[in-house]
Amino acid sequence: MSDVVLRIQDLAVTFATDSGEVPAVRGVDLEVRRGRVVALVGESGSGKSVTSLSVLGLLPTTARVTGTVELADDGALRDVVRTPEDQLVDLRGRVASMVFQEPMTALNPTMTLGDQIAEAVLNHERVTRAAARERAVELLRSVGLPEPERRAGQYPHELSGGQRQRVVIAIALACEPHLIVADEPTTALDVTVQAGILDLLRELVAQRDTALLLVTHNMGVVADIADEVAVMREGRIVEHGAAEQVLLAPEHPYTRALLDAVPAVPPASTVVGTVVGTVVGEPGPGLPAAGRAPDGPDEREVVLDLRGVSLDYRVQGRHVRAVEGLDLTVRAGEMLGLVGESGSGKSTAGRACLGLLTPTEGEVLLLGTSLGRARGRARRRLLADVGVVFQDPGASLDPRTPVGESVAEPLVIHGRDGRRLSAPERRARVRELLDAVRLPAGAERRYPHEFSGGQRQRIGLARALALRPRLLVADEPTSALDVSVQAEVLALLRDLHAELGFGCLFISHDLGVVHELTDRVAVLRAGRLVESGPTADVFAAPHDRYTAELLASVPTPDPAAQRARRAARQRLTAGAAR
Amino acid sequence: MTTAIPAQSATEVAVVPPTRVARGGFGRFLIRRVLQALAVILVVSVIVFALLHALPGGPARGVLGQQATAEQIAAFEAANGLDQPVVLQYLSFLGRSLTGDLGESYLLNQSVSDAIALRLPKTLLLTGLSLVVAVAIAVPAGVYQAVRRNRAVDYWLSTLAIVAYSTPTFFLGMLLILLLSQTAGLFPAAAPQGSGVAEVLAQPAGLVLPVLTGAVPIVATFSRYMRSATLDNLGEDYVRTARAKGTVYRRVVLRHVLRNSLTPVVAMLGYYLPVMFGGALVVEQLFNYPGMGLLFWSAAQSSDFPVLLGCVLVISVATVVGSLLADLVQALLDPRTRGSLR
Amino acid sequence: DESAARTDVNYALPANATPNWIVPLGIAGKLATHNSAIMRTLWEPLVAYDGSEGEVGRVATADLADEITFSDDSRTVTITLDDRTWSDGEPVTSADVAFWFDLVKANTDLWASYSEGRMPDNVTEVATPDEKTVELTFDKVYNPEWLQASQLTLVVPLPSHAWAKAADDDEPDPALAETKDGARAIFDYLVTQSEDLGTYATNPLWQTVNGPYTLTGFTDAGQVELTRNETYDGDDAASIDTVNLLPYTSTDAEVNAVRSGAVDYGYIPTTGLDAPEQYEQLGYTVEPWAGWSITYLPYNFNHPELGPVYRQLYVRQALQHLVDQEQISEVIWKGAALPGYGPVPQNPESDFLSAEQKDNPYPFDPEAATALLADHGWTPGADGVLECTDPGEGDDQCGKDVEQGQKLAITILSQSGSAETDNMFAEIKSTMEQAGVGVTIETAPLNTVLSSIAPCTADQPDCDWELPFFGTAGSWYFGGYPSGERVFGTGAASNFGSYSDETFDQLMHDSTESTDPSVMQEYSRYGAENLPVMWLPNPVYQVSVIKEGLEGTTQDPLASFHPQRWSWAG
Amino acid sequence: MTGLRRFAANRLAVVGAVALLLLVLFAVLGPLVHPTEQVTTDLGAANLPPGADGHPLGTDALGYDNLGRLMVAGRVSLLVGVLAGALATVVGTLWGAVAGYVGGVVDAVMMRVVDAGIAIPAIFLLLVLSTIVRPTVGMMIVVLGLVSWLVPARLIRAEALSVRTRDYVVAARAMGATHSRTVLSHVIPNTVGTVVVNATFQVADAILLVAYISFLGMGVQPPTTDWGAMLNDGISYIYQGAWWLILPPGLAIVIVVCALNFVGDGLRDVVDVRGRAA
Ligand SMILES: Nc1ncnc2c1ncn2[C@@H]1O[C@H](COP(=O)(O)OP(=O)(O)OP(=O)(O)O)[C@@H](O)[C@H]1O
Ligand SMILES: Nc1ncnc2c1ncn2[C@@H]1O[C@H](COP(=O)(O)OP(=O)(O)OP(=O)(O)O)[C@@H](O)[C@H]1O
Ligand SMILES: [Mg+2]
Ligand SMILES: [Mg+2]
Ligand code: NI
Repeated sequence: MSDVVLRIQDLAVTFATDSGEVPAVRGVDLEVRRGRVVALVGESGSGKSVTSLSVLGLLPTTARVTGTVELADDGALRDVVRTPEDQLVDLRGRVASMVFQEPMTALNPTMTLGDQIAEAVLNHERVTRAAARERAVELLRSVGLPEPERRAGQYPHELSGGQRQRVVIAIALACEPHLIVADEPTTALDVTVQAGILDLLRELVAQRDTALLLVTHNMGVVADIADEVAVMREGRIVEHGAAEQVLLAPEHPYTRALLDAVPAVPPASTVVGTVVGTVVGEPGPGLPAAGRAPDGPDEREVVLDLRGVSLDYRVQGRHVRAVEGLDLTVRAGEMLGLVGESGSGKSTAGRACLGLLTPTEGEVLLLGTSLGRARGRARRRLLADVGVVFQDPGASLDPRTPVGESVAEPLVIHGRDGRRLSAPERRARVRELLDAVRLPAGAERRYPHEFSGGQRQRIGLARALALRPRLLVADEPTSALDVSVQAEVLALLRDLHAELGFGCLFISHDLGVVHELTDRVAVLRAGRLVESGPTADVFAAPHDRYTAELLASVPTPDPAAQRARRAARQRLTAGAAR
Repeated sequence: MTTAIPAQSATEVAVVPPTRVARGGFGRFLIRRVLQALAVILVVSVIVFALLHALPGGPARGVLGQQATAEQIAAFEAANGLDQPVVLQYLSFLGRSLTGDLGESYLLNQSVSDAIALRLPKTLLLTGLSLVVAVAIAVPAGVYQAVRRNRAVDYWLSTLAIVAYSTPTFFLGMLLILLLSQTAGLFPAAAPQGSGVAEVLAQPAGLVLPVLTGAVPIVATFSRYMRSATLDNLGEDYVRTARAKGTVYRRVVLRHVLRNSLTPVVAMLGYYLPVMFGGALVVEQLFNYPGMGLLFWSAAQSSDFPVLLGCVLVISVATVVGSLLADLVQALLDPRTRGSLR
Repeated sequence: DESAARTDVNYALPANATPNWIVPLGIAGKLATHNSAIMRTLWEPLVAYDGSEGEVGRVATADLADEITFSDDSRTVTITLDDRTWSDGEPVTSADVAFWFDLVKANTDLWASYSEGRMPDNVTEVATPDEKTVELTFDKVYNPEWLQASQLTLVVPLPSHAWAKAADDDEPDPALAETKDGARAIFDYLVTQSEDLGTYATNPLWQTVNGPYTLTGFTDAGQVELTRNETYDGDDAASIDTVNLLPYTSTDAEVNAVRSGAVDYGYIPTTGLDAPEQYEQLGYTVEPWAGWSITYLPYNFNHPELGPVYRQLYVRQALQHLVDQEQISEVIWKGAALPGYGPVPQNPESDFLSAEQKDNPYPFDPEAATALLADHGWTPGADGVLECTDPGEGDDQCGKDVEQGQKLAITILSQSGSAETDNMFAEIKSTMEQAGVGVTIETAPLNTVLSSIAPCTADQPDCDWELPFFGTAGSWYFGGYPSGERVFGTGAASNFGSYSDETFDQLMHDSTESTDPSVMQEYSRYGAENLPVMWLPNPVYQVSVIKEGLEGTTQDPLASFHPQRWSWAG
Repeated sequence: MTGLRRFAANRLAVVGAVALLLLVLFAVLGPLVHPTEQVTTDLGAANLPPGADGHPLGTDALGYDNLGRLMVAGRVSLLVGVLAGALATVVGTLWGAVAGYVGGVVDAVMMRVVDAGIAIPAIFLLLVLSTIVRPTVGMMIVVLGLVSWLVPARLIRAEALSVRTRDYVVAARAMGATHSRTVLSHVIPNTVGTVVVNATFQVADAILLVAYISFLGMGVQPPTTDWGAMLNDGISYIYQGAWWLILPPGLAIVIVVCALNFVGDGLRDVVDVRGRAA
């Protein structure tokens, strides 16, 4: 018996849409063998998801599929493309199963977890309901959920994202399939949670000798787990080989470009600084001051100063604290990175700096003036010196306004140097800005939906810079972008920063990006500042275990280095457990 | 995407989905929702009070009737403090309404609350039956359409639903009477008479046409809600998960999608209540069914204001309470809120 | 034949006529014919006067009086009673008659049939020489026919032995009624009980009857069930066991019921007269039910602006010339209304009708109308509506009190709910506007119309109505003797438009006191020529459909129904 | 795809638009092609069957040509429908946009008012109102508009609430834009789609409501008429097989309401495309 569990040959998928046929996959060949982990990487839209969906015959009805996708079933190879739906049902879950990206929505909200897992068992095995439920509990235990009996009776909303993803994996494992297809199983999760899920997948695959086809765009994840890598581009596989080889010695220029765009990850430190615990506030006493002027006090103007800021949200009449006693300063020309897990309050803090939220306690000083005390015109004048870039480049531009007008909006609101601009002046300035972010002529008359994600983010940047702000608040400006696009945008940001010298609050959960870009970093956890200081110092020698864990959880695209990091992280968590 | 299939209809737009229970916990949700309902009832009472004052001759004539003499009116105004400031008048009106004193019908020799109490059950019976029939048709139809979306069946059913929606109830009722009663002689054209629900139920044949007429517009509306709710759910990720574990499509639809699509539609029913009462008015008039709609209609024919305003008040309160209940039921059906009850 | 086996009849009450009164002492707003028809099946009147036998006259079988003897000087009348018992076995006595007089005399402010100087004011003494004899003495000499048809018919002997109390738990005491306070308390008690619709079929008060039926069912929706009175010992016994009176809120609903066979005796819209076959095929006979009535539009002679205009006879003549009664009757009412030109009902013809009224002094003639108005100083204004351009009292001028620039634009306030009525006024509006008379038509429910047209004077605030219409089923039904003192007499309660004419008053006065038919004819002529109101076609009470086999359904021109006469053939 | 092409791709929407256009032409220009007397009655020519005497659809009880009557009735139905719909849309949009944008207590109070209005069935309110005011065409427009603005208000408010939290609105606020600027240049333009789509449904519903009022006998006064009133007048002829008095106005109502619904659905397709990648 051959140990091939999946063989894709000359797969092509085309979608019928309003605007005609859209080719998504244009001839893919791929083999996955028992016990192997094959990673499918590539940029957004390259056809990774379509390929993975075709393995289980789950493509929408608008897809036209040619070629063969064969799954090994008891020695025989069954071609999914030509198998009718009623027989496919028998293959799904038993021969091959699937894990999807969004753990928050992948589970039926009105069905207990136990039932959802048991259903997978009952779909393929003649067992009693009770037996199936027992199996469900077993499975929950095996994916590392504590108290599996209790969990089985719970509903998805009672679990965290990482826990839900574990349940989804349990469902995928229910009938011990030969192959698990996982489409970006960790992308929606925090790095620390991601690391846990990857560990789980690695163990399960090893234990059960199951094959794993892992779709991802994260080279670090690949290095962490994959045996083989297939690189996709525009519907084709451009390079395929052993992970070490592809990652360390890529042959195809596209692969090289991809890898180059990955920001360098800070080294993982297993050593937690001398003080184990939290250090709140400004850099610790024993550390040198941050920034370009390591020697002597920093004389640059403070553009943003948060003093003991606490922020509350009103949820159903109750106050929920999102940020607690936060102190931050950003000086002119400085880039401060704000990192932390999802929900730690990064964006909330950013909103306070923009005057969108009023602190419950403490004060926000913009250019030395309290934002809270400024009213009306004075407040707006203050805000004229702040630019903002949001995460979702699509959502932050008014879909009904041509981008030229969007970029010109700050000019219309504030004028320039205290006077209104005439229309031609404004047009000239818009052109200048669009040139600066390298957008082609004529772009100003087009609408946001006519641009790509990266282009839109550059438009957002142009708008943020229209008034030559002294402070730029950027909330995850690149996290929705592909690595290569991200690299472009970051490079642009760096250039503009160097040229214009604004202070920048750079919010991100990507430690690599923060590491590359920022001068100083502040680490948030559950709304509290746990650590801050010069980026290099903090990353090299974190004082707080949380920071260290965060750092160790970031996968690096070098397989050997990644193994080392993993070990370091495991030591850390083990230490924490002790 | 461009298909000839209308994704939603006028009626769908007409109703904005009910508030979702936020994570604040069920208790809070309950309190907030009840307070909200009370506020709405308060506003309704203000509107009714305003209408009472807008009557030619003011509330005195409205309550005493057109035949009242000037002396009677003066006496009434003095007795009921109509010479007092409007706010005080409103408060006493509110107090009276709260104790169930909606005034006297001058046509029926009955207190308005008695008149309504006698007829409301029958209207509830008629609307209830129409609703049951309608839901029994609309839910499967909507699900079926969603599963067969963009096929010919879907197309025709959707078109049919719009046509049904666009046909005035009275026109539809007339056509039904003409076809099923007069021409085919299958069912009587008049609804069962009688004072009690039991008597009405004893003549089921007479209920067929009124129930059918009342049900058609509900089917038209709710099959479309159901279709779009099902479509939304079919697009959810959990459906993909269920399919990926090898669940038969039929079961995916019936076990997973149906339930999740049904809950919002159930809540929508609450918001649809006023429309159903409006429909009942026409149906009762057409089939001479002795319910609240007919009471209202004859009161309008004879300017029996106490009855008119009493009906408006009662129906509005019923509607508010109905949508409150629908919201609560929906919240209870949803494990996401039920969880916070524990 | 299935009808042979039947012992019940379903009778459709007029649209929107929900029975809401039971005690045979009418108060305002409760006088509807269907209410009194139901009462009459439960309590026989002292003198029955109706058209149940084809022509309007006394129906001795249906009343409690045996002999009615007027004294030679016509001042007193002696009535002997039939030998009858109440349903509880007690005899019907002269005390029961006196009881009625006691109650009504003490409550003239509430009793709705009251008209000053008439019953009971005109009765100076009620004597009861024995159990079965009543002697009434009048304040002056009256036309006995009028007395019998319009006054004695109002008297309904009531069961004093059961009703003479002021609270549920009281022991009945006929003596109580003899004091004014007592009579008021009893009246008040009976009225309160009668207001409680829910107890009609159960309240013991209403179980004490002497008529051919008892009331055994009454739903809140107004559906009434009458059951044959087993203890009835009069000459008018019922043949049908159960009579169901069904209320309908619209003609359409009623017609649907007729067509499905749920109604044995119902009605159809006048349009049905176009094709009676369709009902005949369903086993019905179609019979228009003509009423002993007249139909008209009162002019409000006291309207602040138009009152002076309406007071001009030539204006009323011109307007009357513009009403095409023949066409309206024939086309719009499909023959279910007959032209009426004066104050005496024209159908069936009677001795009371004058040749002048019969010949229509003001036939449809727009040119005559235009000429009349033009001759009196009315010329069309910019908007085509006539304006008075020659005020003054001369023969060729607008007339007394009509001001320069006054427009001839009238407003008709019509009762809503009838297609025929709507169409009639649409037609009148159209013809009048062609002649330069502006017409606005407003509609309102009948109740609203009736309650907004109280007789008034120009300086009163609510006197701005002009021409109200409440005659979709006839404006005024006569009790028998068609004298018009209650409608046209100066100051009469139902003389809404405040018409006042000495000659006419005198004629009406004479007609109630004299037995000479020429007096009525003179009255008929004068009313036709002087137009106290605008005469309109007189619609039938309804177009009835009656199941074949249902007999004894002679339709009473007084618009009452007498189920005790009905029977199934075979 | 452009909006027009997207609309054109929805076949029913095109059918609806064409039907609507034809009906409007029929009502507005029809009398030029088929001139009839619609003010003065002619009892001599009443109740004629179709085809008689140059009356393609016969005449009614007053001798009005039925086809011509259908045209003038259409003018009233359409006029009242469109104006009442427009009034409801304007009032509702303003109310909803203010409530949604301002939020907080203002929103809560404003929305309770809307909830209360919605809880009172429109027909009930209309019947009460029509016993108070005289039903002229103008009055009808105002009254219908005033009972129909609630639904658009809710919709626009929901829309405004969500638009308010979009990043581009947040960005504008962060830039220091004033409230009025934010509402006028971002919030309202981004709810326009909903407004326009809803307006078509609003008109359709208003036309239905006009018909209901007339059916319940509280409509406009003759010789003015609308399709609902014609239908109501025709009902008594239902058993005489006088289909020409019943079906034409009945179908006219059904067709115009359907057409508006179809057009609304088509517009929704057009509106939806914005903001989405082409
Ligand atoms: N249902 C569909 N209809 C039409 N086009 C589709 C459909 N699904 C995918 N496509 C197109 O197919 C191409 C490949 O999409 P696919 O989802 O496989 O990309 P991906 O590599 O998974 O990207 P990402 O990293 O963003 O998930 C894209 O151009 C996409 O627009
Ligand atoms: N509008 C809101 N209303 C109520 N709570 C909110 C709101 N926005 C955020 N929160 C809560 O405040 C906390 C901090 O959220 P915030 O968005 O600042 O996190 P974050 O660090 O930016 O996370 P992410 O990396 O996921 O963007 C979270 O617990 C979140 O649930
Ligand atoms: Mg993908
Ligand atoms: Mg965030
Ligand atoms: Ni397209």
